[in-house]
Order: sequence, then C-alpha cells, then structure tokens
Amino acid sequence: MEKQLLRITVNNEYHELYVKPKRLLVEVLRDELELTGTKRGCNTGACCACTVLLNGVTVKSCSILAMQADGTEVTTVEGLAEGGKLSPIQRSFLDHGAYQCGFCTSGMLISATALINEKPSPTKKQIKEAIHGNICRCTGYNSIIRAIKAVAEGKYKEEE
Amino acid sequence: MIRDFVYSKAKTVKEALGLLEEHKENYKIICGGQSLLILMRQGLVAPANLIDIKSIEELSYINFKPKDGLKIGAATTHSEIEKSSPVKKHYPVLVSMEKNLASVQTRNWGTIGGNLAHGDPAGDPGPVFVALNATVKMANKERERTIPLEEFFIDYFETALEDGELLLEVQLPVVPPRTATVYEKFNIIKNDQGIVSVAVSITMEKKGSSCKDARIVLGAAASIPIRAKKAEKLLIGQKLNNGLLEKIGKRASKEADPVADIHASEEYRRHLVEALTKRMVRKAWDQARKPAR
Amino acid sequence: MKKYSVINTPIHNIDGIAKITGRAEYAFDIKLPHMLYGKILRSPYPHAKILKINTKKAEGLTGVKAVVTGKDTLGIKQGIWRRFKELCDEEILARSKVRYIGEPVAAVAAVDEDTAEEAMDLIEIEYESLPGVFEPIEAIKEGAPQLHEHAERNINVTRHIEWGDVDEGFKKADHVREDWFRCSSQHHVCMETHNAVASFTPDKKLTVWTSTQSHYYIQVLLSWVLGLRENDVRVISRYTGGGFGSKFELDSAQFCSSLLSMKLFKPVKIILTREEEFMATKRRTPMFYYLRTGVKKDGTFLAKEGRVFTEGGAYTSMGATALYLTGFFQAFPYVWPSYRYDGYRVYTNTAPTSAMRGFGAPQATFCAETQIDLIANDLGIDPIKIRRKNAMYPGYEVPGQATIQSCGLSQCLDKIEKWIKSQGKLPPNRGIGIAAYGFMSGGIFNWFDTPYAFSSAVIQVNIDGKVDLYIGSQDMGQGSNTTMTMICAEELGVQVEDIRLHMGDTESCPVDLGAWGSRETLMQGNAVKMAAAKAKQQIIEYAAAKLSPNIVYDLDIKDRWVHLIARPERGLSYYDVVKEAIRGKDGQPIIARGHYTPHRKGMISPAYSFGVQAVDAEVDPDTGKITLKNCVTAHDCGQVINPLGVKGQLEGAMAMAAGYGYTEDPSMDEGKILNPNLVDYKVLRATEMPETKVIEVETYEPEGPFGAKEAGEGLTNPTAGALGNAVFHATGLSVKNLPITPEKVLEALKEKKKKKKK
Amino acid sequence: MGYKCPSCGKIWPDTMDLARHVFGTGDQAHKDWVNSKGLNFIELLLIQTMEPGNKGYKTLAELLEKEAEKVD
Repeated sequence: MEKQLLRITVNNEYHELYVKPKRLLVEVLRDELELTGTKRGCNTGACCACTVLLNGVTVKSCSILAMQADGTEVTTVEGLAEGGKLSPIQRSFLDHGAYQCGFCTSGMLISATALINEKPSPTKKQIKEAIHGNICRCTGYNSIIRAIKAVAEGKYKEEE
Repeated sequence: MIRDFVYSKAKTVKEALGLLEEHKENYKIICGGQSLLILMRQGLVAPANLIDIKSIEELSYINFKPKDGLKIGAATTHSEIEKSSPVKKHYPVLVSMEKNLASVQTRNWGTIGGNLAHGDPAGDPGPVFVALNATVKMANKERERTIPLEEFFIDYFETALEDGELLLEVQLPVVPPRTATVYEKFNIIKNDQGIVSVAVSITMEKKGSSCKDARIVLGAAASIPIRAKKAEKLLIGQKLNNGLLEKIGKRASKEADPVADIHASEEYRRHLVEALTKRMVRKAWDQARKPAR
Repeated sequence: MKKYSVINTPIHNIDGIAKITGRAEYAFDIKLPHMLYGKILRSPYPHAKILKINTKKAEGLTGVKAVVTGKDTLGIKQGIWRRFKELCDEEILARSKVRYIGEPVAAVAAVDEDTAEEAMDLIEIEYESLPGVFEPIEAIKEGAPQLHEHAERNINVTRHIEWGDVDEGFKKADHVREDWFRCSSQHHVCMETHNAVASFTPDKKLTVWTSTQSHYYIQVLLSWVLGLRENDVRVISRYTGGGFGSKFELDSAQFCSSLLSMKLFKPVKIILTREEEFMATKRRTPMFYYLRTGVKKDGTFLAKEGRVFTEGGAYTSMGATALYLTGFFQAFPYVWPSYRYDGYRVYTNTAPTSAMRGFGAPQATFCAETQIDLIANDLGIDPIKIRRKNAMYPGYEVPGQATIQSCGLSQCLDKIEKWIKSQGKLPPNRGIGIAAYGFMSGGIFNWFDTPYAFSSAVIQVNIDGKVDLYIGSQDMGQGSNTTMTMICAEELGVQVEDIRLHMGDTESCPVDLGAWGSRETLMQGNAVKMAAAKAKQQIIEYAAAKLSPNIVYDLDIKDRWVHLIARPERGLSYYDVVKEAIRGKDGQPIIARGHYTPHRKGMISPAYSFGVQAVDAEVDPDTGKITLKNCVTAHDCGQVINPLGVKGQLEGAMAMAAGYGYTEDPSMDEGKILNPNLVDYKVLRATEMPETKVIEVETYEPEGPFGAKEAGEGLTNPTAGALGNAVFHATGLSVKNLPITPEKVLEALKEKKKKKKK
Repeated sequence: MGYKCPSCGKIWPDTMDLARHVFGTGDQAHKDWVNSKGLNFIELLLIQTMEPGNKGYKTLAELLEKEAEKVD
C-alpha cells in the first residue's frame, strides 16, 4: 500500500513524512520520530500509557491513525520540560513519588497536564476521573492524585 | 495486525457519500475509530477501503432550538456533548451519561455517530437517546431519511444503515414539561461499559399526580437496547407505590433477554435489570414531580 | 547531631528525572541498527503431541529471515530450581509435546512485526490432540491424563511442615472449625510486557537487553540452554517496567530472540503482546485450601492443620517455593503450639503458576484471616483481641523454621484498634474488616544453586570524592536504586548526590540474586553497607594520621566531615582527605567490596515484617457491589530508609491486593483464558481507590542494614482477607471463594434470606 | 538411638519423624522405596490429605518400624 504524506507538528517541531495509512499515531511517534517516552501497554485501547496531547486535548495515540492526525499539533512527554526546565506537574510528581516503574508515567503526566490546563483547581474527584483511563500497576494512584492536587493548590507556581 | 487498506479522507458530506458509492460493499467508515481500530488490530475487520469522515466540519455541531429541540452532528465528540451548555440546560442526563462513558481520552476523540453506528448493545448513548425519543438522520447519494433510533438498532453490532449510507445527525425532540429522564449502568470499575444499564423517562400528568408517559430502556440486556414496554404500561396512568414499583421491576426483568458472559450470568443480569429499573423509575418519578426550575 | 543524615528522609527516586521526562530507555524502547523483529507461534491446544512442523512456506515469505522450532534448540529442560533435576521440566520451545494453550512451538524473525505475524499463519503444524486436565483435584486422580512421564498422578512437588502435637492440640480444643477455601489466580499486569532484544556477534558473544528482575538469573539460564559460556552472555536491564514476580525466570522473548539472533548474527527484538502476557506468562498460583483449627474458649490457638492442592499448570517454574511459603505463612503471624501442613503442587494443562507478589502468602493470609474472624464470631470474641492474644512477639521461635527478632505486631494491633474506635458507629451495609500479616525479607534457600554470595557490592571513591557504587540488584520500580544509594551515602558519611550508581548490567555489576522475595533492602543493603564501611575505614586511616590526636579518638564521617567522634568540631573535609588519600595510595582510587549471604537463619528468611490492615467497605444489598471506603495499615518494616518509597510501596501493594480480593477474575475454560485483555480483566483504576492511611511502627531489625527489613511485598497479603472480613461484618456472610464478586455476594445474601425464612 | 532412612540414610529420632521426612522429601528415590514395599506412595499422600487423623503417616511409620535400620 503506497505511503501518504503526513504533516504533523510534534513538541513544536514541524515534520513532513510519508507513512502507510494503517500506521497508528503512536507508531509514528515512537518508530519514525523516535519519541519513545510515549509507551504502549495494551492492544485494546484500555491502558492509556500512549496518551498524548492532540490540539490540546488528551487522546490515545494507539487508537488514532497517524493520517487522522495530519495537520495537528501533538505534545508528548518529551515536550513537557522546556529548555531543561521541568513543568510544575513534573516537579510535583518528583516530590510526591508519583511514579515507580515509570512505564505509565508519560501518559499519566500528559493526562494531569491536560486537566490542570482545563481546570486549574480540580477537586479530588475530578482528578480521579481525569486519570481514570490511565492504568498504573505500581503506585495505587494516591501519590499521583496528591501530586496533581499539590499543583492545583498552587504549590508549584512558576517562579524559581 | 492491521491489514493494509486504501485510505481516503472526506472533507464534505457530498464527498463522503461519493466515496461510499464508489467503494460499495468494500469499505468501512472511520470517525473517532475508538472501537473500529481495536477490531482492525485484532484482524476481525479488514476493509479494503477506509473512509475517514472525522474532519468533516459540517458534521460537527450541537444546535438547540426551543421549538424543535436538539440536533447533534454525527462527528460531534462525546466531550463536546458533555460540555455543551444547551445540553447541560435542557438534557442534563446526557451530561452525566457522557461523564461516565469510558476514559477522557476516548471521549475526546470518539464521536456520537461512531458510537451509535457501532451498534454495541452495551453502549451508553443508545438507551439514553431512546429514552429521550431520539431520531437519526441518514443519507446516501440519492436520498435522506430519518427514523426513530429504536428502529436503528437491528442486532448485535448491526444497524439500519444500508450500504452506501452515512449517519448524519441525532435529533432529540423538545422534552415535554414535568418530564425527568435518568440513567444508570452497573459496572465493577467506574466508566466501564455497563454489565446492565437502564434509562427511564417519566412524564407526569398536569396535576402531577399520575404518570402520563413512561419509557423504560434496557442496555446490555438483549442484542440491542430494548424498551420494556409491558413495564411501561404498568406505570402509565398510575401513581407510583412500592407494590407497583416491585411489579415494574419484575416485569422489566422478564422482558429482558440477556445472555451469560464472563462478567455475569443470565440470572444475575436479570436481577440487575430488576434492581436498576426499580431505582431509576423511583428516581425519575421523584424528579418529574418536582416543580420545574 | 541528628541520628541519620540521609536515612529516613524522603528522597527523590534517583531515576526520577529520567522517568518523568520520557528519557528512561526500557528494553521495550531499544532499537539497534539492522534490527529484526520476532514473533512467537503458540500452541492452540492445552495438551497435544506435535507430529510435524513445516516452516517452508513461512521461510519463503518476503521479509522473513529465519524460523526456529524445538529442533533448533539443545532440547534442554530448564528450570530455576537448578538443584533439583526433576523440577527442571520446561523446554520453552516444545519439541514433542505441548502442555498448555500458549506454549511456544516456533519463532519467526522478519524485517518488521507485521511480516513476522503474517509468517506465523504460514507455519503448518500437525498436532495430535490429547485429553487435558485443568483442576488439581481432577489431575491427581487415578487415570487422569498424565502431563509428564516422571510425575505419577501429576504430582509435581509435595511439602510437609509440622511442629508440636497437632492431634493432642485438637483433643484439648473447646472449639474446632473446618473450612474450605478457593483462592483464584491473578496476573501481574506489568505495564511493560515481557520483551527482549538479543544480539549475537561472530565472536560468539550474546548481549540481551531485557525487562527482568534478575539479570544474573537470566544470564545463567540463557548460557545453560544455549550452550554458551556464562560470561559470554551479557544481560542488560537498566529500567524494568514492573515485575511483581513475573520477570525472574527465563521467558520466551529472551529465549527465542537469542535463538534467532544466534542463527542470523543480527539483533532480534521480541515484545510480547498483552494477550500473550495473559495467555502464556506465569501467574499467581490458584489454591484449594482445607483448614482445620482448634482453639480454647478464650480464643487461645491450640492446633491448626492446613492441606492444600495448588494448580501448578504445565511446569514447575517458581511454584515449588510458593507451595512452601503458603504453608509457612499459613501459621503467620501467630503463635501456634502445634501446626501441620501438607501441600501438593499438581500439574495441569494450564499456563504455569508461579511467583507473584506475596508468593503464596496472600492465599494463606486470606484463608487464615477469614477463618480467624469466623472463629472469633463463633466464640463472641473481638477480632482484635483474638489476634492480640495469639500474636507473635520478639524472640519467638517458630519451631524448626525461624526465629523472630524484631516484631511490632502488637503495636500495629493497638494502632488499628484505635483507628477503628475513632470511626464510631458505621452506617448500614458498611463494615470494617482487619487482617494481620507478616512477610520475609529475602529467602535463605539456594535452590538456584549459585556459588556466589547472595548479594555483593563494589565501591570506588574517586579523586573528586564522587563514589561509584556497583550493585547487582534490580530496580523494577520498587526503588531499590534509591535505597542502595541512600544506604551507601549514610554509611560513608556523604550525600546522595555524591554517589553514582551502576546497575542492571552483568558485565559491570557484581552478582546479586535479583529483586524477588523482598530481598534487596536487607541483603543487597547489607552488602552495600559493608562495602561502604570498608571504604570509610580506608579514608579514616589517612585522616587519623593527619589529625594526629594526642589521645586516640574514634573517627567517623558524617555530611562529608571527617571528625573525631568525641570532638566533632575537630575534623577535615571529606573531599580533602579523599584527595590526599588517593595521592598517598600512589594514585590508586579507594576500592572496597561488600557481600551478604544469610547463615544459620532458619529455613525461610533472616527477618520478617509485620502489620495489620483495616479495610472499610460498603456493600450494595440490591446488587452485591462492593465499594472500598478506607484502607488503613499499621506496619512494621524496621527502620524506614526512604519514607517516600515505603508509602508508595504500601499503597501500590494495597491496590493490587484489593484487585485480587474483588475485581481481578481470570476466567478459564478448558485451559483457555477468556479475558486476556485489560478491558475484560479488571485492575483497579484511580476511581476505585479508597482513602489510604499508613501508620509506621518503627522497630529495629538487628539483621537488617540500619535496622531495616521488608516493606511492600508483604502488604499484598492482608487486603483480600481484610476486604472479605469487611463484607462479613457488613452483611454477616463470608465468601470463601476469591475473587469476591458482586454476583457471589448477592448469591450469599439470597442464601441468607432463604435461611431466615426457614 | 534413631532410625535410618532406607532411601537416603538420614537419621531420625523416631519412625514418625522418619515417615514425615520420607513424605516431605518425596523424590523418586523415596517414592520408589515406599512403592517397593507394597504401599502406594501417592495413595498414602491422598489419605493423609483428604482424611483427618494423620493416617498416611501412621501407616508409613508402622512400615518403617519394621523396615528401617535402628542406629545408636
């Protein structure tokens, strides 16, 4: 099957590449653009380890054809820290030990980032609902919830 | 593994219908693809042509008119419905239904049209829209037609959509006064598909004393979302009391036609239909009796 | 001066930055030049003879580079119980017979995954299907289909534990209770599925990047089955995306990718799909439990008899250990004057059952703690009181098995009792259940037959004071890298940022048996502490000469300050001393080794953690649905090293164990798993998590580094039992068959109603 | 004073302990010895597990009383 032109901006970098129509967005991100921070944990769209921001909202990059993302702007975990400066969510994840094996962490960070962008001060219930799709087998989620809550409470305002 | 296919992205409905016509019998339509891509990855679906309607802007809208009600374009995402203010105001049950549908990620990309066209009896929108008396608009290259959503569902993963036909719009009539519509699904993990789900819509008589009209819709309790019409009849024209509520629950569970799977036995599903029907009828009744805000 | 400057301060996981920026490179992410992709063809039959395999067509497909089958192997029956030949019974690539659905029969390497997958459909295999047997009770019966020639009646391993006079104990008992339990299986569900990238080069050296809990085990097992020299096999595992017991045996990805690479002299990568993970990797051992227990009127335990049949699946794997540990922990954490245990592991035509977090103890604890609440109820005794009355205590000896040194169980019971009281009267359909537990801090047994010390560490102090720490232990998320760094920094008297850690590579790291059985903190920790102490000694010797105190004071290092203990203000900068010391050593860096192997520590472990957990749950009487409200745990893990790590471990264990208790239900039919995906197999999500509270009860474990012992694995033991007891107190009925699904609860509620009517 | 395991030679204070050792070990050698004496090792195991009263061990202990070599 002949490849088609995909124009996509990932972490503020514009790319033009040719991909087979059957390629999933996550495959293009990991294999073509070598952004392996985005993980895959299942084949049934059930674990959300592959979560990325697409035009500002969270999506499962394993459940979107790359061609469907033509002309969009994507942010992956590699795009969260700018110029080596960690984002508030990232710093809070560090302080609260909100990760263990780290394999679900990229998707979790993206979900958390999207939530804070949309609702700067979510309730605990809203936090749980926002990361409901992201499976973490290590932490039991509560440290992640604490980390997001801390950001919501303004503990990581951009200053230092 | 996903088999290769020819991919074409339609920008307008006209273009899409043209492509459907061209590839008759040998295509699949993808919108959000949240269900379709899983089937394709498992090799259960392997179309020669994939027609992408996700980016057809004229299919993505939510319009409300006080006279003729709500119209939702087929390519509207679940999140857009969940966050729409007219929906919040006039059809609040849709908001709670959407909030409990799968993950945020799925709702952000998955569409209402795709969900209904998938024809999964365990889907959430089906029962609720049927309870709200929804109709759906479809078109092929020649003509347009509109049918009640109830008649849209044919069997497991089978709908009334004909070859070459595209789902365009879901339409909801204006909600009559003194009406309440409620929905609940039973699951073990929040936002999973319901092991059983029940939507109930009740309209009270003017005096607010007895039931004027009722719709009881069961999800995951048969091969399609079904109305428990006998149970509805028990309620219409009556005042609700515990004795009647018991009868309605029992009747609904008789009308259900569930199958056993790894998540629940047939008996347990019938029990759940009874329990949830009772809960939802009670809830809708109490809400419908409250004077409108 | 503060007792510790590093220990017991919440420290960022030292892998944190890499993990939160997406830079951490897992074997899953490895991509090498000219790398090929492999897929494994698995048996669709639970029990069958392999008559013929034809790979011609597959090999003919464009893009396919090689196909291997059992014929291409040395046909070695491998196993992790190397000391016992009979228990090494798994070939990984079956040659003549398959014994479970999902057993590997062939592997393909191709230019990409899709081509490899297509090729699998072209491999023609002729099977002769044999009758299968799927339940241990059936498999042990006369005339049942036999899986292995050597295993009469399919009995794989038997275990017997006994002390005291059990028969006498039952005679003396005022109350005797018999109960039967059924403990289900459970899947590890590591977010990173099993995978490996193998690269064999013409110099006959094999390098394998993989996701493992023990690179040493994988190195040894691979060299054995491939006929290579042990140290010509290099295993690298910098990051591991979860283990939980599923990743310290040789797996099909590691074996098949190596085999293919040896044939092609090119790197081959194999990633197991989530479905393969469910269908064909190891899992928690299902158990049929019979318990007979005798107690006095006042609740004093007298005698206990436990008999167990475990569903072994097709091969031994780590199941033999689970069979022993479930027997031992069945008597935990209480004083039993007499106890008798007989366990039988039976081969069945199902995927092998093995180690999973808790290693047989969660099953034991569920049965034991459920029965204790039933007994307390029979006798009208408070659940806390009956447990306190019989609780283990420091210095207690488990006859012939173990000596308990540190033990904070009674304090844990006090804390939980206090919390329960603080909750006041609960609303209807709510209940609080408790369960007490304990667990080991690493096993003393050496069935793997390693000639090495169980744990080793090497330290090199460089001219700038930076310390290179080489350890063999594996971090799979539990945070041992951070723990070891902290132990090293504390002992040496420097800070965490002075340490540069080297791990996850058999080429540069000393041997450690790996991250299983909660061994790292105590065993690797002791080795690190010893190495650090030796290095410190060398530094202090130079300082002593330099400070030349008129009277000899003892010296120590703390916060990079080398000083006289009696006069802390008199001292030198650690950095200066190190510089001069190395110059003085003719430019040789300061190097020290440490090692640990438990000696004369009984049959099980050098040290044991203890705890009590309370689960507060609500039951919906209309549907039987369980909702978790609160989960409070008081636990004794000795001296806490990293509070941040401990808390994460406890919450994570609770979530996994709660799943075992009520949501995770692997449905099997004739050896086939019916829900091999994360949609139908239900792990807890954030929305199901209750409020969690952790109460530290600090004790000092003399055998552990700085008094530390196990934390995190033992916490998988109590939750199912506590949850079951919560349901019991909310509804008056106890479900003895895991998982406690709404349907089972509802059934029980109906039974209860019927009884009432009668 | 003790009893010597006829299979591996390990010494035990009494025949009951020796019986437990034979079961506990349960390898081919020990199985074979029991079976060679006209008892069925696995039958004894099943009796021991399925029925209360420690029957399996008692039966084996009686056999060992006769067969096992006494040592001082």
